[in-house]
Amino acid sequence: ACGTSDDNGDTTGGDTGTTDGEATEASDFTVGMVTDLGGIDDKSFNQTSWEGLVAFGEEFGLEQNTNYSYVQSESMDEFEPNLRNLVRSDTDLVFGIGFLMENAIRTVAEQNPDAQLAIVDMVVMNQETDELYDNIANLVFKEHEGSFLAGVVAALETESNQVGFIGGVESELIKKFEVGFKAGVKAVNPDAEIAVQYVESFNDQVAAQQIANTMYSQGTDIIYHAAGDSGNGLFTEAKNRARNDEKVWAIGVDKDQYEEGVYDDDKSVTLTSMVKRVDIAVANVSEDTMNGNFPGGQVLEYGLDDEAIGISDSTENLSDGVEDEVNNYRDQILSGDITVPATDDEYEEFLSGL
Amino acid sequence: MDLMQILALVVPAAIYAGVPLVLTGLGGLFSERAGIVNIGLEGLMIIGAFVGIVTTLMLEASGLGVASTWIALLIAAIVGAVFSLFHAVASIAFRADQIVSGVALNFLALGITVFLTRLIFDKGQTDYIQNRIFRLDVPVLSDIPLIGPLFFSNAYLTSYMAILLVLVVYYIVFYTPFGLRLRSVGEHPMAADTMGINVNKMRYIAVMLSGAFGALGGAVFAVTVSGNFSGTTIVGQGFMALAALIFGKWNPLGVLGAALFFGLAQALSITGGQIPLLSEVPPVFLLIAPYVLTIIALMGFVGKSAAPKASGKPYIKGSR
Amino acid sequence: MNGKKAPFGKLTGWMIPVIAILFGVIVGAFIMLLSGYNPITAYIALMNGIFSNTYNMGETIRSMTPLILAGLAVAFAYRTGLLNIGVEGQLIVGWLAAVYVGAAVELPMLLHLPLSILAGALAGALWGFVPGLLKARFNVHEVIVTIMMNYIALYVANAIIRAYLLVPGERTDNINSTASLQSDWLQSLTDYSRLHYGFIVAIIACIIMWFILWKTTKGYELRAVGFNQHASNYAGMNVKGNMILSMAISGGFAGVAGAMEGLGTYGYMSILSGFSGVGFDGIAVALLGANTAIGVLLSSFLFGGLQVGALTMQQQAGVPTELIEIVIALIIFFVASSYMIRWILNRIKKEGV
Amino acid sequence: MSYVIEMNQIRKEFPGIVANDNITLQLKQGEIHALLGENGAGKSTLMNVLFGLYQPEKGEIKVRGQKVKITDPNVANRLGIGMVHQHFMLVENFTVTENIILGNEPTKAGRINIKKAAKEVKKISEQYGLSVDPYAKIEDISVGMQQRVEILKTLYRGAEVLIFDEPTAVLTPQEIQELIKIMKKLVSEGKSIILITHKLKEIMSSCDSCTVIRRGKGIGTVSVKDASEAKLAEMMVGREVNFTVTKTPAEPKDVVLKMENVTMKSSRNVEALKGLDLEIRAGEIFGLAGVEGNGQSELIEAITGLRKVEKGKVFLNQKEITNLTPRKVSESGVGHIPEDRHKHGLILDFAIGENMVLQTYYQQPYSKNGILNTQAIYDKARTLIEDYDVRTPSEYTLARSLSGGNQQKAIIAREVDRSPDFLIAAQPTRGLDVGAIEAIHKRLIKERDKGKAVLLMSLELDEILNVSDRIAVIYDGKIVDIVQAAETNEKELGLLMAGGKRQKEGEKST
Ligand SMILES: Nc1ncnc2c1ncn2[C@@H]1O[C@H](COP(=O)(O)OP(=O)(O)OP(=O)(O)O)[C@@H](O)[C@H]1O
Ligand SMILES: Nc1ncnc2c1ncn2[C@@H]1O[C@H](COP(=O)(O)OP(=O)(O)OP(=O)(O)O)[C@@H](O)[C@H]1O
Ligand SMILES: [Mg+2]
Ligand SMILES: [Mg+2]
Repeated sequence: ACGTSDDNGDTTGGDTGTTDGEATEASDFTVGMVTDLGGIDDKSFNQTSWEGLVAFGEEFGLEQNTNYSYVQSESMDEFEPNLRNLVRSDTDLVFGIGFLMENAIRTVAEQNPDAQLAIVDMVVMNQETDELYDNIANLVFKEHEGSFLAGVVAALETESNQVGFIGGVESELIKKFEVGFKAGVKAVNPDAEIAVQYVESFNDQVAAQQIANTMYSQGTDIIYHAAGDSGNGLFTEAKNRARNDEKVWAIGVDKDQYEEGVYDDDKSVTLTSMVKRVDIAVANVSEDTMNGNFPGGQVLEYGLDDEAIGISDSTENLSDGVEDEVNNYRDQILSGDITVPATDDEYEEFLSGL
Repeated sequence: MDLMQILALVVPAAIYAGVPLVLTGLGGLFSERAGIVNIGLEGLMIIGAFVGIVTTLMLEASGLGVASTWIALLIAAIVGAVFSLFHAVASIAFRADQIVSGVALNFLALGITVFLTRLIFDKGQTDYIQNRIFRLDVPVLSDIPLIGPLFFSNAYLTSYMAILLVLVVYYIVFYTPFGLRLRSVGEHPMAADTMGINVNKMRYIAVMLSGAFGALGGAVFAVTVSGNFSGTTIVGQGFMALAALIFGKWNPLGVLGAALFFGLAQALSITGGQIPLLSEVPPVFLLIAPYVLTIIALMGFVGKSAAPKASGKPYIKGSR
Repeated sequence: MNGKKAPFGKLTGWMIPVIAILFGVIVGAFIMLLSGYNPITAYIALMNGIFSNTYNMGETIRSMTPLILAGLAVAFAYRTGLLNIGVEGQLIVGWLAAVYVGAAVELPMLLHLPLSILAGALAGALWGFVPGLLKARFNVHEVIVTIMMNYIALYVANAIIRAYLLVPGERTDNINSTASLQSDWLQSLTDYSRLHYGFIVAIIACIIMWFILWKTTKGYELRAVGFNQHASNYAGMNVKGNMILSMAISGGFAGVAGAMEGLGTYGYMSILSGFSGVGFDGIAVALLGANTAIGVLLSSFLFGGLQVGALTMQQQAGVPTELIEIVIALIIFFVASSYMIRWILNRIKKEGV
Repeated sequence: MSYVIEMNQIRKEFPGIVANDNITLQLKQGEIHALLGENGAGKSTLMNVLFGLYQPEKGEIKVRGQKVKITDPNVANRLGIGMVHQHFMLVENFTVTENIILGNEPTKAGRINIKKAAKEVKKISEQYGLSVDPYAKIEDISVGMQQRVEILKTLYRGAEVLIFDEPTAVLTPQEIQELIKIMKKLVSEGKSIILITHKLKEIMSSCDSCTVIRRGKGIGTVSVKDASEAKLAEMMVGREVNFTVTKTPAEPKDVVLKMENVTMKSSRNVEALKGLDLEIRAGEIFGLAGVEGNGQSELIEAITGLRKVEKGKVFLNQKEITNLTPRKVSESGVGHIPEDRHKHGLILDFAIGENMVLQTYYQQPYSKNGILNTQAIYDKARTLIEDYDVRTPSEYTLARSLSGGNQQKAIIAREVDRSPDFLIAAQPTRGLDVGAIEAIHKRLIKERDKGKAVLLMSLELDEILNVSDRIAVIYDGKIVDIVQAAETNEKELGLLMAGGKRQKEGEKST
């Protein structure tokens, strides 16, 4: 299992530890994932999850579609049948990708006590007993910690002292990005102004672009997004401006979005990206399960420490010294000197403690 | 923010968001003016977006650079015209219910494009194109006070193209023999027939034009806004274009006005979050503002509908 | 006498859809062949996905339920000469209202369940009433208003959930079991499909639609207004009132479709990131079913079956589900082009004789 | 003498019917040639064949001795054949000029040269005395003017042979006179004309020869000089026809309908009734004569509640019915055979049976507690179809597929059967053949004899004079005079309708 959960004592509740199942021969092991509406090429967590499964498969010489496969959901009401179909065809491990799968996975878990299920970005509780399910592994991330580092970068790089955040749909999860980012900015530069706006959609690029346009027009020079597909509107706007020689930046999310920011062939408006290595988590859990250590009933929280969260390796656009400063903050978080807020209330507290 | 700043933000954004609707709305205008209801505009936009992106990608790969996008727009229009034959043949030759055939067109467009995307790219969305149509400040004109920042800064060439096309279409529809015949076919096909006008031929041409314009609208959306294509690139814009057509009373200038109105309301609702006074308003009111405003505006236009009289009805020689 | 009907008479009535389906399937097979899939394997997988076991059948029926109601909504409005593109929005508000009543009220099931469904119907009816009223009062085209009302429904419902009803998971709380259409019995019968009692509601709705249109005086009026407003007015009918009523009833059906999602399939409502598509499918279902109750029932079986079966087709034969969308589009196209099919049938008949 | 047009042995079939069965028609240069036949005899079909809208199965067409194949209207135009259709072929929201040049537009640099076109239209219109405003929209001009536009369309294309399909059915007597003048003028300029009409008087007064067809078959061609109305009618119907309406003198009783100082605007928002007064009694047929557009349609709308009365009052049997809903008016005892049977009279896509209860569907026995009784509805329909001789395959047939005459009979059956105290018959015989007209007139008189009040509105003075007991003349929104039918004549009525005054002969109106 991934060590983090034990180290940080994050494993909440649950009366069980690791389910000690039988180890499976690699060639017999089957694992499947159900994407949410985005599909495996959403340039976001569905895609990285799938990359994790592919990496896992390749490492152990498994075959796609026989040993590992995915099913794309076309609409929300397909989550449950898709999960169930995988379970019914005796898949050893079934991932549900995205917090929207919560209810679907709960239902399937209740109906199939023997299934081995895992969900990304969500902790699924039994609503009557308030306990975790033995047959569900819960994979969550400390996005706020990574976002904090993105905030640090932004605060160090901004020339106008104005930065911005564009969220997809306002929710608990996206709030972690927003709050972590703001905390990072304020930690470095308490005077910086931070504009925040939600698109209210994960796939409305027009609106996102217009929001970015407004923010940039008002002097903001760096914008961080956690808006899924909508985020492409941010890159479009940033590139439009960069081509006209404006000095603006975008910060990517989930994976290294350097490519999305490329313009004039060799330049990119992507300052850095907050990466969330769902692939690592998915591959780890798959491997553990294959080895008979399905982490059912656990909350596996991935953070800075196991490199599942962090900022991207593309550092071309960072100024000198910024990397060092980021590492400095990372160490403070890891050592517990800084506790990164994840909710609005925690953020208020954090600000007053500055 | 002062008013000028707000306008400088909102007006270009309105044009930008409105232009795909303008083009597609013009497409709808051609076919409905000729008596063929076209609820398949959404599907035509989807086809256009898909072809626009895929062609650009292919041309880019062959090293054509910036020209790729413009050629892709042209090809999208041509493919759109051909694809619209589906609707044309069904509703003209096979006398299908035009609403049904339009709905089928929408389904088919989405199915085919996503299916092809999977075949070509082995995933649900295409790669991103490199040569989007980017914004520019028009030299000299953008320095004019007041007007410059509103209409000539941060502008897309495609926007000027769209406005030019509106004028061209207006001229064609109202001042040329082709336009007169087109309208006569939509108002009273039998009268047109007795005047020696080939009703079905006119209708085929009109539907194909609507395919070309509809697809062009979709392609412009793809190459200016989304940069790639997936099943969610076009979601509802075609229906908004249809609304613009009706709102604009089947008149090219009206379509332009209606589409810009939609764009403006939308831009305001987005920018509103950062305009001092409006930012106090709960976001949902800003979100629904474009739609509510449209409804209210329509209520102000009480009066008889200007829909072409024969639209929706197949023309069968000799019947009445 | 009537030169518009071919001499084939009754026979063509049911033959046309069957032939249309056949054509659609055949063209679909060609597309699969061209793109390197084996159509036979694919169609077998598709059939398996619909019929092979009780689970799949349960899922098919479940997915039919909202389609039937959405189809009825479109068909009902169409009968009075109105095109309701607003089913999507009416469904959303119906869903929200049903879930709200389902979660917030405590009552015995006998009252609670009907009350929750009624709440959905009323909310949908309200959403249909507005475009009806605007059409009648201000002559505003119902197509635009219904499109606009869709977006308004989406954003308002999300805002209401977020402001008042939110629980973790971006959704409302679960409804009370007294308002639930879910049934352990049906689920175990169908091997844990999500089949719920909603399909009974949908069938009752079909009967209601048929009854209203063909057996009641109101239905006579609604149909009359749909065909000829001037003559209806001359005959003393309240044209505007009937228009509004028709849109409200239509919206009511759509609202019940939403209630089925809320009380049956999910048991709650999520914040929606976009439209469900059921409303747009409803247009196709209605038109494919010739705007009759029985037609809507059958065509939603076709739709639901194909969509559920497509999942299995994707899993077993690797054919993307989009192919089924293409096949559905082709079927709609061929049904719409029934003139062509009639013509072909007549040719065959002439040759044969 | 040479023929401009020869149609020899033309055969045209429609699914299940032979519309033209070996019909021959020969048109001489410079003549007006009538084409006569009952409704559905095949006249329009034959002319549509000549105009290229239909292709005949058999037969040949010669134009000026040359055998030709007229494959579409363009070919007909090129051969100098123009047609004024039974139902106008005009685009309502186009201008007069646009309608005339459609398909043959003069251009300048790709743009329609509307000025030049309008000048040309003006020129032709003056040449033939067809005055029109080239820039007026069709929807804004009178029916007579619209017809002139139709004629101009053919002349603009240089037609030498003109086909008129029932041009007079929609015209006022004045307009008919004018049209006949125009036709004569055209002929004098060397054109040739085929005229379809049901009105024998028109044939007698304007035509040179007449071809009669019956049920798709040619009966023969006669020279009008040698024929009489009776003979033509007999040729057409196949039996002797009784023209004079036989009726006993009226026995008027109480006032049934009373209008007091009624003022109302028309659909174009101009004052159409200007303080109109009227009284109609039980047991009389009250004719309403007037030139179209003088308020007769509005008068009917005022009574039936179809349009709002601005000032004044309407009473039925002493009870006020001003501005009641159409439903309330109909329930108070008003029946209404509407002017436009397709727009108002029928729901064409309903079965004939359903149409038979259009006002009464909600009453017992057709419905009870909001539930329809289909059995009762169709039983009723069957009876009415039988009683009124509506020719239809069954009561389940859609109204759309009946011929105009039978549609009209169905409406009359429905309205008369309700036995209203007051029956409005607006243009009840428009476009119908003499046989059908005869039957309808008998019905109206029968109602009168039962003691009902009947208001007959018609543009045909013959009809008004023959059927009515008293005749009111409406002019400019007011009743200008009321005369006894037996004591007046066409000339006097024509004068009154044009706004003139009757010479005082002692007594004024009743
Ligand atoms: N488009 C058509 N399709 C099928 N049958 C037709 C069509 N048009 C006419 N008919 C048939 O041909 C016959 C002749 O019709 P036509 O219109 O020529 O009659 P008509 O003599 O002009 O009658 P009217 O005096 O009422 O105008 C009709 O009885 C009808 O049965
Ligand atoms: N498109 C058509 N299809 C079938 N039958 C037709 C068609 N058009 C006309 N008819 C038939 O033509 C016959 C009468 O022709 P027509 O329409 O000329 O009647 P009409 O008495 O002249 O009507 P109107 O009073 O409107 O002139 C009817 O039997 C009708 O069924
Ligand atoms: Mg005729
Ligand atoms: Mg006739």
